[in-house]
Amino acid sequence: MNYNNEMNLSFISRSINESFARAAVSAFAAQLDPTLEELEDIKTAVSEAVTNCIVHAYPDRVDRIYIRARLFEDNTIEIVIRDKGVGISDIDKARAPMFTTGGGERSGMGFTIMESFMDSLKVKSKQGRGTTVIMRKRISMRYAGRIGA
Amino acid sequence: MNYNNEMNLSFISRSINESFARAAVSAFAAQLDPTLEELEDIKTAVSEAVTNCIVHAYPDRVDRIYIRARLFEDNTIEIVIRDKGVGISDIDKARAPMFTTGGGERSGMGFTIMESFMDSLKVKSKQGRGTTVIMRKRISMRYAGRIGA
Amino acid sequence: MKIISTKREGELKIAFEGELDHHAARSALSRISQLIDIELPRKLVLDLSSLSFMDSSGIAIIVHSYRRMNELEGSLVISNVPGQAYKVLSAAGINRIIQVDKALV
Amino acid sequence: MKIISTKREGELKIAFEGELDHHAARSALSRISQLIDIELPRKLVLDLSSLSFMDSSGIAIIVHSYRRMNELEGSLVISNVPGQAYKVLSAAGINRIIQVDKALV
Ligand SMILES: Nc1ncnc2c1ncn2[C@@H]1O[C@H](COP(=O)(O)OP(=O)(O)O)[C@@H](O)[C@H]1O
Ligand SMILES: Nc1ncnc2c1ncn2[C@@H]1O[C@H](COP(=O)(O)OP(=O)(O)O)[C@@H](O)[C@H]1O
Repeated sequence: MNYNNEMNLSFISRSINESFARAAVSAFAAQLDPTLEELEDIKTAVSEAVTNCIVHAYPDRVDRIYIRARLFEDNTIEIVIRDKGVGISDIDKARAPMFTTGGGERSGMGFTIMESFMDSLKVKSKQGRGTTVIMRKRISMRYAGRIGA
Repeated sequence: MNYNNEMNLSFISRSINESFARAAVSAFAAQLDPTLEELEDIKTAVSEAVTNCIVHAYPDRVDRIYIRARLFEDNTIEIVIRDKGVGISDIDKARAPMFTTGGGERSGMGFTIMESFMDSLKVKSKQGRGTTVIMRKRISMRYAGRIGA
Repeated sequence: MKIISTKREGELKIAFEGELDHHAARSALSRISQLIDIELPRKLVLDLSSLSFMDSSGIAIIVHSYRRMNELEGSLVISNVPGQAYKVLSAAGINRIIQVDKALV
Repeated sequence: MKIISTKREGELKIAFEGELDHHAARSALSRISQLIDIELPRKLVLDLSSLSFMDSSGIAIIVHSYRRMNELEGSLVISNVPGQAYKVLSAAGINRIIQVDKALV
């Protein structure tokens, strides 16, 4: 399907950027005229994925996190969040609720929340090469033809 | 000087992205704890530079606009806005108040506003290759050591 | 951005709501031109009180309205201008040519 | 994020204000642990009414508080939970283990 709009964002893996990443993606998603709840869902999912890059992908160093967001003709937003970190050896295990390698400071519910707040979640990873999370959410149509510029 | 934080953003040159660009840079600048007025100054300058890319750099096509923002140790934000568009043949003339090649829909005050809302403005351009605008603003220190993460 | 117009005894008031940038300016400009052409007011008031943001695209609209009101030998007032928009108009020197009334904070 | 604590007759109330994400969580966790250790409350109330955002980092904090209160044979209540945070807690099934009171809208 064709997309109407695209943005690419990258920033360094410092935790202070978690709120910046949420705000930036949310300002872009606003073009689809989402409800407040839809916007909060997107913010929450982005926060989980970005936190994972900071905590798990780059445990001992500061490196770059990449976000691409696209708005599609059917009012869907696709958000791709990518790192070049340690990677995930067993993705199914990682996606299971409560599984965490993060100790007491993490709940192991990040992927579960991304899944339940977005319509779809895809995770690709290669050990030592990095992880890519692809999320999509269709925004309810409240008026017709709002994206047109 | 060392910078504490950096983000890179790119998006396509559709006018609907003007407000997104303002919001994204402003969410990043918020890390320096600016006053509301300082934040509005930054938004205004970003809006002028991004509009110039959309209107002047890519008059007949949609192409990419690049923004890099950095936060420096002395509480300065540097914003670089770059296009690969038509370029500017005479930069001094272009920077003069009221000069515009945009007709009745533009005021010719874009560069003037960037200059007066930011502490410094540098413009580099090569005809047929594109334009780079570099702006800096020092944010007043209200408390000490707020950027530390 | 939203535009609300009201007419009373030769005075046309056009109020803006939201963000007036280049994206919003094109439709705003044609709407204002149309309103002036229909109403032919003696006095035009642009009410900026509900503008949360304005950049130089707003200046182009104001200058256009000024020229049009001069042709009609009428007057133009920019009223209730919020801080950010006022700073934009001042940086451009508009307040030296056109009556600009700052919003009371 | 801001943390405000009040103690009254064996009940310790800790209120959060702002955004509770991983960035805010580390200092919040050590602050809460400290407060519990000092006050040794019979009942701990985490008041989320002024949270504008919370992600799974908040769950880790709540689970930690729950374990600590179990050790002290006390109780834990999560109160005034705004919509977004409530959805996070529900997705994680926390409301099936710990008493979570939604904010009245
Ligand atoms: N970007 C990533 N890079 C490396 N490992 C990851 C990444 N994202 C998730 N993981 C792994 O998957 C596990 C589960 O992630 P998640 O469900 O988000 O919960 P949590 O972040 O609380 O551990 C993590 O503990 C980690 O081992
Ligand atoms: N990114 C750019 N690419 C090409 N030309 C530009 C660019 N930015 C500015 N210019 C030129 O400089 C002129 C003055 O710009 P500016 O002061 O921002 O006013 P305005 O945008 O209202 O014309 C423009 O009319 C245009 O000719």
